[in-house]
Amino acid sequence: MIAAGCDVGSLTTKVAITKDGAIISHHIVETGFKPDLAAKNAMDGALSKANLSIDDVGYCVSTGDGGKNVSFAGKYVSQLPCLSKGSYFFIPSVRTVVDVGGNATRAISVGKEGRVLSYRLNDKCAAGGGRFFDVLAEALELKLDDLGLLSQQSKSPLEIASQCTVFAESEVISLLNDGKDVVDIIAGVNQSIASRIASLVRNVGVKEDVVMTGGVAKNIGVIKSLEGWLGVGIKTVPADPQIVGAVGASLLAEKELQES
Amino acid sequence: MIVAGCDVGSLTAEAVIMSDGEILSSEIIGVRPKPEQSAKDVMDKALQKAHLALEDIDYCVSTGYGRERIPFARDNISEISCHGKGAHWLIPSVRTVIDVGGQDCKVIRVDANGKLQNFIMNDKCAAGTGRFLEVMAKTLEIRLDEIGPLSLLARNPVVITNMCSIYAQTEVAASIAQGADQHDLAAGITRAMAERVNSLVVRVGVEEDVVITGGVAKNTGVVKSLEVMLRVSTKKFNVDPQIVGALGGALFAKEKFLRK
Amino acid sequence: MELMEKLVEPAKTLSNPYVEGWREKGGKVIGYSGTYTPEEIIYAAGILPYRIGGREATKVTIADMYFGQVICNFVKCVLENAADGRFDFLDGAIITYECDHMRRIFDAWRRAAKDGNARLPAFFQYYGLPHSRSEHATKLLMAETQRLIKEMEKHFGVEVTEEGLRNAIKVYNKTRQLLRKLYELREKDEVPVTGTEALGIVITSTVMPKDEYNKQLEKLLDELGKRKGITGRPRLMIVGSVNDDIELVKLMEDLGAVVVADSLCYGARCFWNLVEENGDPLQAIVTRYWEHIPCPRMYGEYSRRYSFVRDIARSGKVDGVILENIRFCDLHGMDNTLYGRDLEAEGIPTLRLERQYGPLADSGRLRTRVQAFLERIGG
Amino acid sequence: MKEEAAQASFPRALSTMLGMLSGTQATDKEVRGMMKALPAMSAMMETFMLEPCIREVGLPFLEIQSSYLQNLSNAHKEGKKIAFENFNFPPAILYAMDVVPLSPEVISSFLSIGVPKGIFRFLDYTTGIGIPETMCTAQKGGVGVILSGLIEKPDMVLNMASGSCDTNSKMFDFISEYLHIPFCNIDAPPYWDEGGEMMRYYQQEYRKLVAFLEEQTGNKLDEDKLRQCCKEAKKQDEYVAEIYDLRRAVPNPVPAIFNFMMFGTRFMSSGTPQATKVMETMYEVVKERYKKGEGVLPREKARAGFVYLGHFTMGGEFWRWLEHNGISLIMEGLAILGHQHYTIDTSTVDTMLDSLAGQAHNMIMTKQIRGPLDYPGQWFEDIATLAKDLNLDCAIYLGTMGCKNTWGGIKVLMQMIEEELGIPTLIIHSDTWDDRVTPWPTIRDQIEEFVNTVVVQ
Repeated sequence: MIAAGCDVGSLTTKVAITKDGAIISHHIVETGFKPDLAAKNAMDGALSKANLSIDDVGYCVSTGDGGKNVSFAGKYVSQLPCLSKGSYFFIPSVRTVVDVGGNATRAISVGKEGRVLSYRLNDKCAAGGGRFFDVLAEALELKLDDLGLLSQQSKSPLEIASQCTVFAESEVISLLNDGKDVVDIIAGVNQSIASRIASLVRNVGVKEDVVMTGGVAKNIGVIKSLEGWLGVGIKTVPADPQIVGAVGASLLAEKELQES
Repeated sequence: MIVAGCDVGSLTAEAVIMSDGEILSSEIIGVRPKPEQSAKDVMDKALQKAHLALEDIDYCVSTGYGRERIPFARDNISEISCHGKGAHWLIPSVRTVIDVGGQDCKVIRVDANGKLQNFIMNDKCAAGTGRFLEVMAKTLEIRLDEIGPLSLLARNPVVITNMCSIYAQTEVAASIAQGADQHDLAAGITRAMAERVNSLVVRVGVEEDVVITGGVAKNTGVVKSLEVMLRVSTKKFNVDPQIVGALGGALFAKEKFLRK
Repeated sequence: MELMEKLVEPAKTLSNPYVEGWREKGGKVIGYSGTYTPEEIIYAAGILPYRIGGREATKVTIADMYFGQVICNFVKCVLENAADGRFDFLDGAIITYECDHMRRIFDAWRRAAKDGNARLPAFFQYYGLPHSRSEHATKLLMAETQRLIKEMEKHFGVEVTEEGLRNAIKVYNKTRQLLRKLYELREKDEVPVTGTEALGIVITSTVMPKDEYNKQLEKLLDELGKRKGITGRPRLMIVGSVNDDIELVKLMEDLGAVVVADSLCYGARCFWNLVEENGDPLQAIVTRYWEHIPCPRMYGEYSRRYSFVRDIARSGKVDGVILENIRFCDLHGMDNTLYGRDLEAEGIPTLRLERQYGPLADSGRLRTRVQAFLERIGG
Repeated sequence: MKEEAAQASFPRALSTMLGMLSGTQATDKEVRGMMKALPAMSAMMETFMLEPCIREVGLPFLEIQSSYLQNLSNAHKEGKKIAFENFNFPPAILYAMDVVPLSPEVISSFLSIGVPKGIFRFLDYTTGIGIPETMCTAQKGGVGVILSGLIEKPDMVLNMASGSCDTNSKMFDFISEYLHIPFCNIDAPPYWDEGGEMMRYYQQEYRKLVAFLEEQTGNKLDEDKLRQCCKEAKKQDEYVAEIYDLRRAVPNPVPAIFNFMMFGTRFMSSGTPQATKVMETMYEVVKERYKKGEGVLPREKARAGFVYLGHFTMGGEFWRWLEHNGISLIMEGLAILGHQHYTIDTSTVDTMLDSLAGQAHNMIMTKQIRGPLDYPGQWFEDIATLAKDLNLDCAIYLGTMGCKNTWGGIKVLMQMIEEELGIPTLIIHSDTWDDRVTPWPTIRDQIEEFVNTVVVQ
């Protein structure tokens, strides 16, 4: 029984293909401005990796901001169940999922078999979302993935006080102008983001194991300071943290197949 | 007597050199990592053009957010006063100056002598600043200066509701996904931009004549929709609207030089 | 001036040597939230009244758990300080219903404690206030204050006597008179004290034992009498939201201004009015707090607030008034709109400064606006 | 400007429409026809007239709105005074004293629902005169309409519930200073009680109001008129209570939009026969639906409690969408929070004034958000009572970004609701009158996600 999950996010689109509860392939592409096209490309990528054709896929569930009009999906499911199912698949002991996407940050409290018990969404303002890091990386002319490791070099992280993503950028620029150390700036940003995320996780209740998903989960700096804020260890999945939602969607698709 | 003004903003730096009430030369460059560097580079270019050396300058006033860090400036004056001063010198009938910079938007009221009377500046978030247009241009994958012309060909402009630049970007991306026409998007963006600027303008009130300075003054689309909203037609400069701040600096430099 | 330092330094932190000394002697401390809490009744109970503030907080992680995005950052910082244990020295706290932001600390702090995110002082009270003056309002307030006293007596096993109240009134009126003297010095053409110092001195008055404070302030005032004053700088007045961060005033003075007057609740509004020393002391105290130069939380009182601002502006010979309000502070935001209209009409230039409270965020932006304002009122 | 024209012609278009519809039992076809003929009214008609069961109530309801606007435009011609007053105050006493009520929140709400782009322009207008953007949109919209001259300027300001919300009260304080018109502050005490000290306090305040009105209008309080208003108000309360009882049924027979019409009627015209007619018709319709077992379509999958507001933009999409997506709007805070902790006693002038004071003292917001969340009669207690009584299975917060009081307490309140009532909760960051904060489609998706993920399992 082969199923697929397609997660169309505001920045990247991911497809995961599973067979009888095991991942056989996945693929990630930039979403760009044609979600349906991105979905198709991601699917084709995943299929070719698994030497399959679309007809082999029994059922596909789509999810994510742009997931509502994916032509080849049997149905759309919101990110919450997909993320919790996916995290549960990788780490059955999960009780709390923290997902930091492009614009939205979600803290999910997970129950039996990866069911969603309750959840919290970030306050209305882009600051604190993953987008913050794009802006930052751009301002510092660095690769997104370097932010985490670099921040670990910092001895004295700086305070980033601005509450607007764009202003935060100008704050970063003026800090640079003041000759401040880049790693301290990055560490400062990681901390301020982590502290925003921490409020959200605390709101939903910090129950271990806490699993972090989404692109920002690659940022060791954020994870470390989030662990600091929450006083618990944070696990990441033994795979690209971006595909968790897609994997969850695919597992839900398998469920659909069983039930049909 | 030779005086100079040097305006170091968040995106560009400008220098203007004057003698006996005449502009000898002016220059615009994109900012360097450090304001000192930007100032030096742009001033050197301006001096070159005027066949002068830094020693020939009797007095230099710096402005812009880097104003406090310009070694060769004898004095610094806020860009708010400078834009008022410069605009009034170019067009004496000016009473209201709208300056839309990289991350700031200022509305400046001056009296018949070009003296600053009142002003307002965006303080909370970056909606209504050049940054907004930048983000949008990137989203549309076009050059900043293309937005204006494109917008003029729109049939039914897309409505952009969200105030936050970052969220507005997602909104625009969504309508691109729904296959919205590029002209209509551009028009939607310029209108949204104008609305944001307008919400500042109304707070200090408009008195004619009105001018727009800064890079956005070159954006025909924004200017047009702003004119509609304010129910006035704005006056145009016979020089690049981006040098107005530096020009104001030079004019202040002259006054200060004469005073001592 | 090391005397000056003694009275300014405590304003930069939450706890301070005086509080610590008081506690080492086994003294109790009760925190209170603002200028409507009658300090005298706490003092009369032999307990140190301590005004809780937001300084020192550099993030609002816990506060964001309990408050929405549109809540005043000062209030968030207060809660964050509680969460970070910076108020652990408090034996009690009284949350006075000054505004919708501050009053919700009473809900949020208790909740944070329940969730193990903050320590709740063993004595934790809500002090409810009406919003407009009337006979029955004063009655209600009298009853509410008596309730508060009873709770305090019960919890701390103390007694608030009429004598104690009379003495408290004397001590507090003394402080108020001394601070009035300080503010008179600021009106001189040669200003012997900067606005930054003055704010520090006022803040300190809210966080140290008054008897000791009065002694020191008296000495300082003598010294200031001899100090060479500042001249030739634009004279500013600050009006608006709560501010216990002397950096904000320093930022203005670093740009070449001197701040010589204010209508702030860490400022003139907290000490201007005296308590009537004759008659029933409790009644006198309640009346003073209820009738003092009103915070914008009082409705139908604009003319009283405005005439105070205008008179202070005139006697301070100010060149301009800065109307600041912390973002989301509608009470001051709305008054500032009217002040702007009315002061400008009287030829007094004003600057609206809506700002984010806390470690001065984008101070560059603040500096630009203040500098431009100074350019407007200057040459 | 297009919107401008639409807004200006709004009152006229409304009365034209009613003129054409009144008396007749308009058919779907007629309404559709009219929506084409009167585009300015299409949103209003779609919201209040299109569905047959709503239409019956919609007609008298819109008539109330029409006369509300008519009264305002005729007031000064007829030598009557206009009072700028709070929505969360039953205007019965004003009608009894021939004073014309003008509530900015009422104006904001109808423009939001009825006019494309709602009140955006007016919100910006108020920002223009220096009112902070962080003020509440509910008032800013109406204030913008008044100050820009589309509606007669008020002659006095009645701030009837200082203590329920600073932002709200401050706008009233401000307007009286800004327009230099007399101000009367009727203070809601810091705590709530039933017939105790606090109630007495408010009743004393209420006397201040009567004195103030007599002074401002030169009219004496007319006992018979007052009694008439009280009798009507009493009947209205009885119908509200009857309808409340029917909400217990599964499916809940009360159409979502009725919540809005219920408090809209109360805010605009409590104490008038017109209002009684609306409540009566509403009750009849609900009773019929109850007998037939009618509820939301296709089936009641969630019994939602909106602990504060609904969403008033996009031509009433909010209520229609809930109605057709199986989400039963059991409570919309404004409609039924704070049941009657008072009785209307019409025997003497004093008992009547005390009764009306009691009613005002128990209005939504005035009652439950004046004090700490967990104090007697406050927000949590009211929600808890309703949640158990009407068996809610989820609680959702929609508010305005201006609402500091609820934003200060909502996160804690929702925590209490989840823990102590075991009901899932959702807090949405949006503004009921301003889609520019969060567009309706986003809000809708968040509600849908919430209901499908944690409510229906």
